[in-house]
Amino acid sequence: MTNATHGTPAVAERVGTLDAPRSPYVRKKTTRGNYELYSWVFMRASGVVLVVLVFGHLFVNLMVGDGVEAIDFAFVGGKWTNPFWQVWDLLMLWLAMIHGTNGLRTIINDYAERDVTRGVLKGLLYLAFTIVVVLGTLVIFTFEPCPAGADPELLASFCTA
Amino acid sequence: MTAVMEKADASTRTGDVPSFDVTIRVRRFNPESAGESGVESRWDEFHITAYGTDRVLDALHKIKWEHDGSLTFRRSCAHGVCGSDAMRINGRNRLACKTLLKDVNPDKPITVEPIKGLPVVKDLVVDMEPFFASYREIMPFLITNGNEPTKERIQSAEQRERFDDTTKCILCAACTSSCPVFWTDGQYFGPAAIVNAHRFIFDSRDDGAQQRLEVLNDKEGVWRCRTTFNCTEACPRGIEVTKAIQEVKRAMITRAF
Amino acid sequence: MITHQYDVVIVGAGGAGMRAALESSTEARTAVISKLYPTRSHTGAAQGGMCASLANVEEDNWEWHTFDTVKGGDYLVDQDAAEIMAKEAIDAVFDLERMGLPFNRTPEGRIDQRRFGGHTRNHGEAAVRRACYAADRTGHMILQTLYQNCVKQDVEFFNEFYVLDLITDRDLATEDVEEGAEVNATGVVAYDLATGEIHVFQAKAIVFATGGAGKIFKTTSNAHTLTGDGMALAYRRGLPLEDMEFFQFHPTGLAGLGILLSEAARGEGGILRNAEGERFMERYAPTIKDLAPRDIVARSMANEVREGRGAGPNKDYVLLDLTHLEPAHIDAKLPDITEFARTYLGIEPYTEPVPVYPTAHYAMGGVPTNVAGEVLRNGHDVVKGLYAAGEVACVSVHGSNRLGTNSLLDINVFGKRSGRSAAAYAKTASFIDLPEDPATRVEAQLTELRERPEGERIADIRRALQETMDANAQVFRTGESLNRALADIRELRKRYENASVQDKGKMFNTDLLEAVELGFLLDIAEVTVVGALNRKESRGGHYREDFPDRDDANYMQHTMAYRRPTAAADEADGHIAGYFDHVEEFDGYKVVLGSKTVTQTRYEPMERKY
Amino acid sequence: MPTAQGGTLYRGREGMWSWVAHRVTGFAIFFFLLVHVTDTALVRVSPEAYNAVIGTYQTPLMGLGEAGLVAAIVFHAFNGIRIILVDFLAKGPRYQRVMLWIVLGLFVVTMAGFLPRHLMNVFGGQ
Ligand SMILES: Cc1cc2nc3c(=O)[nH]c(=O)nc-3n(C[C@H](O)[C@H](O)[C@H](O)COP(=O)(O)OP(=O)(O)OC[C@H]3O[C@@H](n4cnc5c(N)ncnc54)[C@H](O)[C@@H]3O)c2cc1C
Ligand code: HEM
Ligand code: SF4
Ligand code: F3S
Ligand code: FES
Repeated sequence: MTNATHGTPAVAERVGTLDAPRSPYVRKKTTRGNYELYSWVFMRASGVVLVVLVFGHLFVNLMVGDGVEAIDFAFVGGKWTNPFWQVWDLLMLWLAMIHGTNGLRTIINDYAERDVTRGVLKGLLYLAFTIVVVLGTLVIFTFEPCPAGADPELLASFCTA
Repeated sequence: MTAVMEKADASTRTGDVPSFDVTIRVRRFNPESAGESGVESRWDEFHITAYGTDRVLDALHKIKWEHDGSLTFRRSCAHGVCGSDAMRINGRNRLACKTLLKDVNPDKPITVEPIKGLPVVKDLVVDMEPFFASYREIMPFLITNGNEPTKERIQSAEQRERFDDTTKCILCAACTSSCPVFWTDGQYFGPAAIVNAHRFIFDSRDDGAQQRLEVLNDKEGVWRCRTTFNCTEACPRGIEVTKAIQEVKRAMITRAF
Repeated sequence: MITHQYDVVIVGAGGAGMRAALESSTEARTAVISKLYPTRSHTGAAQGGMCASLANVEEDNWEWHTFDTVKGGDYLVDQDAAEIMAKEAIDAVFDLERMGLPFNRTPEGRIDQRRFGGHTRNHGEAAVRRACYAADRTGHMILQTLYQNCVKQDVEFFNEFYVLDLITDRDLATEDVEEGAEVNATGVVAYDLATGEIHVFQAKAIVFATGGAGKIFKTTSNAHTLTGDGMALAYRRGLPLEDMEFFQFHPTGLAGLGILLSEAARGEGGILRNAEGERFMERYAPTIKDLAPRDIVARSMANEVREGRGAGPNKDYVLLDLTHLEPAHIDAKLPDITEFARTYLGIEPYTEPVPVYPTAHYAMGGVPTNVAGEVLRNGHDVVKGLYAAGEVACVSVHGSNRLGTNSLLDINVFGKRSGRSAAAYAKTASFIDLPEDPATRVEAQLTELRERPEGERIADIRRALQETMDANAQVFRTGESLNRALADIRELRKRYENASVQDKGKMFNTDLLEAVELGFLLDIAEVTVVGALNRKESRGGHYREDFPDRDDANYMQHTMAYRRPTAAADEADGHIAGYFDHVEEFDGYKVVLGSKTVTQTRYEPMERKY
Repeated sequence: MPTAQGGTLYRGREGMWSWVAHRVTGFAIFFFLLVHVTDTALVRVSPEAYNAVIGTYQTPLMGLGEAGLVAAIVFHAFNGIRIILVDFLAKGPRYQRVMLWIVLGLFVVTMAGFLPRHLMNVFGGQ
């Protein structure tokens, strides 16, 4: 029915090597339990809340008034004297960090196949998480809007009172 | 019998089946041709003449039967019901026997590669064992408590409809091997296993839902799905795979809370 | 060479093989060897239904079912077997339901049933709803359900292993084994596709369930892998094949492609029309019209085309009209087959009639067995430890024409029976030593094929075979056309001896296996044609234009075809059971045709009218 | 990721690419967050230090970076909502593609509202 135009392939080019065929299959271990379930639910719940928090944050910081131009020590100081913004930023910090860390954990699980690599990367991730969350929390709570001896020019207007 | 293709335009009314030339690029891999740097795979190009109703499988057969007998692929039914010939055609997973050449733009070379994520055995043939192992793990059979009825179990048409979609699965692996998560470390159960679990979890006659949900609650279970929808796009049976996965996820959440 | 030992070895993992495995694996150590992954078997392609007189939707009983089966098979059916099948059908369906098969349901939640060709109420009064179904995926669901239960029972599978030889303790092919003498099946030789390794399986009982042989024809609904392996293996080892001339041509294959559109399309109200739009079946079968048995419908269609009323540019097909059915109804009951029309022909069945033409579908004949599934080596002696079930076998429940839905039933009823018999036999029997070198024949065959440096392509020979079969041994046959086919086949046999394969590798060498399969096809095509030549009458699926009538006086007999070396054959002529005839010697052997009596119990042969 | 050893890129559709984008943006936001919290922490050190660092945010280069970040957050957030809807609405999976177009629409609208103002602040002043 068809006309053979070629007896051998016209073009043959080489590409990379492949895995050994019939590699034995083992699912490494069964790890049942609700951990992944909770983490999945958390990603969604925190996502919803984060939308409000992050957009609110961005809006106030970048859109109201002079936008990014207006951000300076005074601006931040002014915000954190208000417990409302304190709670807001704290919540945002925690949720975003847990959400992001958990997201990165997933990514590491996907692409780092060797147990050692996985361990190292996750160790670094959790370390970064701890440092950032602790630091951020401390800053929000121990923040001193009108530090003594600072140039009053740089401080929020209420400091001069 | 002559091949028949009735087309609306008058030019083909004569009964001549229009033919066209097409180039097929096939990814080859011969496990027995070890070179200096191990076993290599390569691209081969073949030029063949095809007809209007020819499928990619026909093209592969033409290559095997008229050009190069060593081209290796699986196939059986040739009409999309046995699930033998899932492969990657122009970058997407499809069944070769269900993909008409004229539908995949025969003006350009058509690339054909093995499905991803499973070890390649030879040319387009991959080792299906990991795939079936996952399938077996989800207990793909009816589990019932209590006494067997003497006749059939009663099930309403609505209850039957509930899981109809996932009964269509032919275990072709097009979905699992299209899943970016499955490609990563191959540990994910994969959409096909979940589809087959779904088929029983939502069968009103089955009492094993809890056990299956437990299995799929695994770290490598449903939660690894990132809703990329590649599986749904790839499924030759038109199963709404991602939807089935979501339903299983929701069943687990309802169970946990 | 690797050797295994199992109580029971089942060859083939289609419906029949897995149904047998479910029975035997609980009783005896069982291995299932299959050249395909089980779920790839062609049982999965079956669409329409599996019938049983459940009487869920209207009055019905197994006697009517028996009658329909006997009449549908044009009285060449062994009525004891048909009766068993019709009776056990009911449990076979319930068994499957209890295993989890998702049948379609009635409003009351029972298994729904629909009409199918040839199934009637009260001995032919009107069509009856007897086919249990799951949309148009009944075979798919059966295959999946059986596989699922095999997984549940932890059945041992050897997938992508090709069985290439049967081992018996006496070689029937060359020895002249007297009637009544004991012959035992002792094992099989298989080829592992992935590695190219030969495996020998020693077994107390062996069940053949290798399915059909549709690939002897070009236009067929059968899978590429249905190459009649089991039949050919038995035949080569000297066992007879029964009724091979009866091959069913299904009326509604997609024109040009052969892909099947289930009879359910007509069961649900579809109508066949010729180019003039006429519902021509009204002329051929006034009572049940489009739902007449397949042989009649297929012939009527071929006749319409022959007389110039075919549709399409070449006037070479007829039309299956579903356009008067509600799209929602089509979607609910016939989703897959309408999808085939769309995918492969670009036809929208809601609005356009679908081009159809008969397609080679089902081998009524096969390895002769009794109702326990035991394989016969002549009219009455069984081969101990050898069983067969499914399309490979011929219990003769289908006679000269199988009714739709009776095959899915056959594989379940007789699959179960042969699995049980095999396990029971294995419990009492002991292993029989294999010959020194059980794999020599297979090794020699493979080495020869692989090492023949160059020669003709396997595919060319196969294509020529399929073309001559389509042209000369299809719906209409004559002595002349059949002789032409036989001559062609013999010439192709010669060519086959010089063919070579291109792939010389060990791993996954499908080229080599296709060559082996072609050998099987040539054998099966030859017996089919020889049987058809010998049967100078028309009955069921076998229609001789030169002998258009049924001839009960001479041919109310099963054909038993044996292949014998010429010398043995000449001697055998005298005492082969119910000697019919033999065909000319060819290449050192003859096909000798014997006969076997048709078992008749309740129903006297009558003229077959619908 | 959608490349394989030597094979061609998998031609996934909207679903796959939106996931790639979601992952990349999530990843980027996370690292920005690390930096952002650290620099904000400088408010504890001294107003001068903080203002010095925050001052760099006001350079055009950083301004562009910031725009990119906002874009990342906006996409990630809207697409996150889409994912949640896909997860919890029965019809979600069927409309995932439509929802992605809505996400992109909202993204464009939001960015259109934000960018001119932001860029004006970055480049416009003084
Ligand atoms: C398209 C189509 C539709 C049909 N619809 C219906 C219907 O609606 N109702 C009905 O009753 N019947 C129907 N039939 C007929 C019915 O489906 C078949 O006759 C039946 O399924 C055959 O089952 P089986 O188990 O004998 O063989 P199969 O299912 O064909 O299985 C054969 C098995 O044998 C194995 N095998 C073959 N050769 C070898 C070898 N050399 N070594 C090892 N293993 C081997 C294969 O791997 C396979 O597992 C239909 C048939 C077709 C083709
Ligand atoms: C603004 C609102 C946000 C919403 C609505 C949101 C939503 C989501 C959702 C639903 C997921 C889960 C995706 C999945 O399972 O496929 C996710 C993943 C992720 N998110 Fe967020 N997110 C938001 C903010 C953030 C922030 C601020 C960060 C960074 C700290 C972040 C980092 C990530 C990461 C790294 C992932 C993992 C991506 C992956 O696995 O592919 N997200 N997000
Ligand atoms: S769900 Fe679809 S793609 Fe996946 S294995 Fe089943 S049939 Fe194939
Ligand atoms: S492709 Fe994979 S990520 Fe989920 S939606 Fe499908 S399983
Ligand atoms: S060959 Fe059976 S699905 Fe393609």
